[in-house]
Amino acid sequence: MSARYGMVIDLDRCTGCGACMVACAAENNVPPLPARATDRTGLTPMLVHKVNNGLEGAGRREAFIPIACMHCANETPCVSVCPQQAVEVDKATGIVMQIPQRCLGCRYCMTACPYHARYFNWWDPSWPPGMEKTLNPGVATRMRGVVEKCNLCHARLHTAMEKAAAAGKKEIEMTDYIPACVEACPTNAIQFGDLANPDDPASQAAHSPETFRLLARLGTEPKIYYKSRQPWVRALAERSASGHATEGQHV
Amino acid sequence: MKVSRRDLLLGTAGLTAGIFFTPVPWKVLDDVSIWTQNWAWIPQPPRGPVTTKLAACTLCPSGCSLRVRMAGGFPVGVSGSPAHPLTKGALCPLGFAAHQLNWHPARLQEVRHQGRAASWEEARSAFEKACAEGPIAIVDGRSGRAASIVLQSFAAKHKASYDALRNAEEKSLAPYAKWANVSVSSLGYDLENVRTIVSFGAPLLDGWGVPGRFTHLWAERAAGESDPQLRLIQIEPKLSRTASGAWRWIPICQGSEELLAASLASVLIEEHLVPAQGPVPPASVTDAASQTGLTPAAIRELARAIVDRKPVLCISDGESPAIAALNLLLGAVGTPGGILPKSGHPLPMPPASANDKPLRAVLIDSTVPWEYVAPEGAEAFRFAAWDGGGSRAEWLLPAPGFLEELSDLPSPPTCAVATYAVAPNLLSTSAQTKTAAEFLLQIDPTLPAIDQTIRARCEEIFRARRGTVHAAKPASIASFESAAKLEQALRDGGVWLDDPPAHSPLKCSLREWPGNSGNRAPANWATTWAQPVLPPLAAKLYQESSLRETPQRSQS
Amino acid sequence: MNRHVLAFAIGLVFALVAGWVVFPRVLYSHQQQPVDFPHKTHAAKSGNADCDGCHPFNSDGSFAGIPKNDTCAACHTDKLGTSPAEAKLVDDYLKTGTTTPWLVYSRQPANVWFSHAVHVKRAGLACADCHGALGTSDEKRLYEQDRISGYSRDIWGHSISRLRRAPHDGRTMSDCEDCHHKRHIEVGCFGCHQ
Amino acid sequence: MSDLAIVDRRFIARGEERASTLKFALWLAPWVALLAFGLYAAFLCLFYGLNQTNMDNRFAFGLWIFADLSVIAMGAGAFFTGFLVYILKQEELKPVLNSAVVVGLVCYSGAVGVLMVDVGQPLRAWFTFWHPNTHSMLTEVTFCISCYLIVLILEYLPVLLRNRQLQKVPSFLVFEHQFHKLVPVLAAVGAFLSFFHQGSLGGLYGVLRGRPFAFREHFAIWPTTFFLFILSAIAVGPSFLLLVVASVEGVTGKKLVEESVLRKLGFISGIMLGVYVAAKSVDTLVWLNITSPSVGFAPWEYYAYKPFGSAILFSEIVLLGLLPAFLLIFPKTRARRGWLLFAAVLTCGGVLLNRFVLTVQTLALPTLAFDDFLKYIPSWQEVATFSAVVAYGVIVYSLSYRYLPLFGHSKGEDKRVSVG
Repeated sequence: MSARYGMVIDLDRCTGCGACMVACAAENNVPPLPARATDRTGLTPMLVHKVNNGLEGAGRREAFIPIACMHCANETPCVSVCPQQAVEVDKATGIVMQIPQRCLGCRYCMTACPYHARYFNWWDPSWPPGMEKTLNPGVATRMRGVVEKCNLCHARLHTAMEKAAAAGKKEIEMTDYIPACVEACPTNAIQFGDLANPDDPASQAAHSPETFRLLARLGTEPKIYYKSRQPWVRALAERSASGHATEGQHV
Repeated sequence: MKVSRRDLLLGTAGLTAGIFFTPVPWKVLDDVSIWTQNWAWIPQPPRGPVTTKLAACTLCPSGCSLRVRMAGGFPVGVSGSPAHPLTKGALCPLGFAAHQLNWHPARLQEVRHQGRAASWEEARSAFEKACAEGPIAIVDGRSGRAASIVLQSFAAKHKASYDALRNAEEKSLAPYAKWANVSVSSLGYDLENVRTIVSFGAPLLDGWGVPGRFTHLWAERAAGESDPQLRLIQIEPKLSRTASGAWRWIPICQGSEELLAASLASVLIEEHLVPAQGPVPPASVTDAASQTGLTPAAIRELARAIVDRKPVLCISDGESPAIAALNLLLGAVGTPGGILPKSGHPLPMPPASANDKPLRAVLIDSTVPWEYVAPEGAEAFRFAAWDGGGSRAEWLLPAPGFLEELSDLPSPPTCAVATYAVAPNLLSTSAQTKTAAEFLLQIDPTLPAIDQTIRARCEEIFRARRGTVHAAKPASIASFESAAKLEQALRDGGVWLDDPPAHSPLKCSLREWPGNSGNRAPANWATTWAQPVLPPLAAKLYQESSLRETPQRSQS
Repeated sequence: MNRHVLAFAIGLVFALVAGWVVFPRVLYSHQQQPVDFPHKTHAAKSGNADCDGCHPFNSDGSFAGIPKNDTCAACHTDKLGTSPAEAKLVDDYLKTGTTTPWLVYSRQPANVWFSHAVHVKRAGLACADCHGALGTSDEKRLYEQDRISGYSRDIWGHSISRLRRAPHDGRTMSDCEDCHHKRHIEVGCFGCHQ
Repeated sequence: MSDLAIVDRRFIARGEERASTLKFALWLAPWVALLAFGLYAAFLCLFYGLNQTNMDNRFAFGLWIFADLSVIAMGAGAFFTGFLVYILKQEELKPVLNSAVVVGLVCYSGAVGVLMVDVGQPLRAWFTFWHPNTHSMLTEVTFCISCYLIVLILEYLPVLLRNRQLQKVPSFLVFEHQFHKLVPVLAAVGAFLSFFHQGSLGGLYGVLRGRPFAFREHFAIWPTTFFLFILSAIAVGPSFLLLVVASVEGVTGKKLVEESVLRKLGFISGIMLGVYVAAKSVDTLVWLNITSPSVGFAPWEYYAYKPFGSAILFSEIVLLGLLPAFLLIFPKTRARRGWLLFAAVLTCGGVLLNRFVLTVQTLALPTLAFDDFLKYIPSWQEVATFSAVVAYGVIVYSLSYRYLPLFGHSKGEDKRVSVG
């Protein structure tokens, strides 16, 4: 079996509530950071960007673009650059994964990622006293000085695999493997599934003509697909580069 | 023989050469790296099996069902329970990290009197003294709970006044309640059958009402469609999240909503778009135009758009009689797809008794938001699990935290069908914490205890033989053989949902068009939560991303 | 000249001795189990010779691991014999309700995901294939802990050079890899890391 | 004369006259202070983590990587001069060879030092040798630089052993004489290694297909930046060496080498720079017109953000490329010491600018349609750590100059057999 897990995100359905970001952080034991941390030094494996159509007045519209690791399938930029094989595309699942215990923190992969979906642990993780009791058993905490990113809630895949093995099955039930952000979305804007399986609804949605991918022309074949019926959102997301269409919020 | 300097030199050379042929450098190098992978000062998650329990969230009146993953006796993950008939598994962003709240640095650990540590005994005697001297008031942020019954009946017995605060959603229903002379909590919006919603600044897509209820409808019937089944018209000065997701966004000048409502009404009557009934609004389109910043043509166009697809429903942000009057005119009151009275058993709701004499003391339940300011000169007994920055209160009394209190959840505001659920206490409370109800029960043991009330209500529902309990799979009340079984089902996380209302029409009589009320309250979690009490991971939304503007209140 | 060789040789020998003999003794700290537990005796007396009598799988497929107190209490409601070990177990742990702080020889760090279900139920390995004769001997083993890495010595294996190791000795990543290669099983990093 | 001064004298080669001990101490003092300060900053970064810096998730590389790239380029003089002298038999460059070695040693060891502070988990850095990813340019860099550092140390050894006191040890003398036979081999090995890691350093950016500003066409497995970095490195190496020698002459007020040697360095530098600029121009044109547009990035957008306007491209290629190349090649200007030094300075500036653009501008530019052009100002810890490398360089060089025969053979040399 060789799955290719991916997502289709309906940007029209995203209200920018942020539930996916919080659920992701809780599932993956992402620590709350010191007060000095900003949107540039934060740890947000799932990050929702707020964008607008650049107009003022009644014509102005805003939209929200959730961005996690795109799990690029071709020439995966972060994999080839890592000097010590801390990044790898998993053969069985197509998940691009980061092994913090192997990582030496050179951050070369971060410069290589066009989606800025990789995050560096600038601080040692710490929780208010007692809160470590609420950490998710499936996921090891990271240490300072290493890179981390979305791994499609791999811990949940482990649980599903164990369940399947215990039941004597080789394949997992897709209902047992749903990433935290997908589960959390209050409008079901995120479809998750095995893009290699033609019967999978997510795969059908992904390969339908109205989907598009960010920076597709770089040729890295990302496995996170987007769709939107609003022309300006498509135009913005599909256009490769230009800083003009955004609010100066990231600085 | 004498060891020369050169011998030592060569000896050291031999030593250095030799050491590389032993495990020492290699094993140490390896172990040191392993050490960096398991630094002792970095906490690691607990080991051991993970069990899943159903519970309910008590952070707000919505009472969402939770699936709580537990390990080592502590919650390690929270997600919504798809079984819940209203939320369908949705939660607000706070919910997903709520299991960490009990360890929040702002958690109240001990009784505090004027900022100094005190004991429950002192608090109790101080309160009894205040009761004796009187008059006192008891403030409840979420009426209708079993705990509220305790507060109410205590107030009744000890000649105290009982004030039930209302959130913005409930306030928006207040006018109909007044005109029809029913209780606010017995009214709700029949969103499922609406085809056009005119929102006057209500944050429908941003924390309004029950999480997931409207957003699901919107996502299924409206999102991104150029001609949606469900038309959402957002009338709001600024481009809010709701405005962005709306079918039409009508930006108008701050505070001119009610005038616009009036002028819309006059257009509707003038152009015979609705059967003329009730009082005629005084507003003229032209001066409405001047004040709202819209053109007269735009207002007329809007009026036509509103009635293009019926049923239509107007929703105000907070209490607004003018907008309620517009609903009356549109026939959206007491009809499907409008404002409906809950069938089933609206819980008794005494009117907030106004007290003219200056208050001696006021007891504030932990459900009261931190924005509430105790009356001048009254000794405040403030129950709270977390210190939201309101150290103004004389007494800070530590209340149970998340999942630490057995409570029940009557129908959430804006819900048109009665529901009932029980929030079990999955975590044992520390000896230091008490709910306001427990506190009063100790003073007066004759009050109805929480679990008694819960049992009584379950029996009531059981006797009425209406509705369904939504758990793993839904079960009609008829299928339960005893009230005790029903209670157990609810304690295990089931949610009782009444059958759809048999339309008991809502009689609202209105003599003249109401004037501007002006008052309007922001209502979504992003602005009403005092920031120090956000779950640390939810605070990331503000701190580590530019997704949300920090709430104005966070300065306090 | 040969005097120089001698000086060099002395240094060399000194290094070798220190590295091969002294170092391993210094590197590991030695700890006793809280209670001596003779597996063989228990297997015989309790009547369930199979491991999963006391080390079962949970309903969700996860492995229960070291038994909790209630498993012991099932038989040791009160002292059955006269052994001081049992007395300690009953008085200090079962009666007081404090979980017995067993030292786990093959404990892996938090970043490792090892599924017993996958290895036992799917791959059909026997417990002894990895744990050796642990379950069938009454030997009271010391628990040795690496002072630097904090790992149990069983992870690295008892031969400090890792050459000429006993069959079940060693549970490092390369040991896992070797076994997987032998069986032509390909798992990526996240097959075993979490 | 104080005892210290006496000891100090003993180590200075006979017949060489050097500044008084006091004067030398005064010269070193500020550099030592700077070094100590820098080491303190480095300690902060190692102990508290990289939150001490102003780098962030978007600016994952900062001042340090820029410094490393530049310093290593400057150090290229070492391998290239060795290459010229021993392989191409350019004997007249021999006088500056030793100081080339010292410069190289300083630059490379300094760069490695900073790198160890820059990575988040230095104690795990050795994994690169144990689990190398052969596809990564960084692996190539790591291997080559560490090997070449060893080569440099070996090359430095004979120079070190020429110290007056060390020469008293006969076995050292023997060793040094034997070792000399090995030096050409080392030079060859060094040249080989350097070609690769200088190139790979450029490759670091050329392979970033996610960063169309840096991504370049590939020849075989290498992007063009690989070759451009080699060219620019060997172009700037001699210029930097020239500046070092000139400034030493300035500081000591002595004529250390023939003017012809400096001119020769300048000329070589000029030629290589010319080649580099030509190649760079072609590369830039291809990139602007083919590579970048093909992935949907209109090149003008790169230069739409101030202060990184197209002026930066112009100065990189013309002002700091073509111009110095001309000044160095054209005999009349080369003959004038003033012009020679000025041109050398421009050359160094050009390569520095090139490294800056690749490191900083690449990261500052947005890739997604909705993210922004970013600013980054290094924290004092970063600046201090970097300046420690400079201080370290000056100190090592000064000591080497004082106690070792860096320039030509000291008069004391022929007597040395009778000594000791």
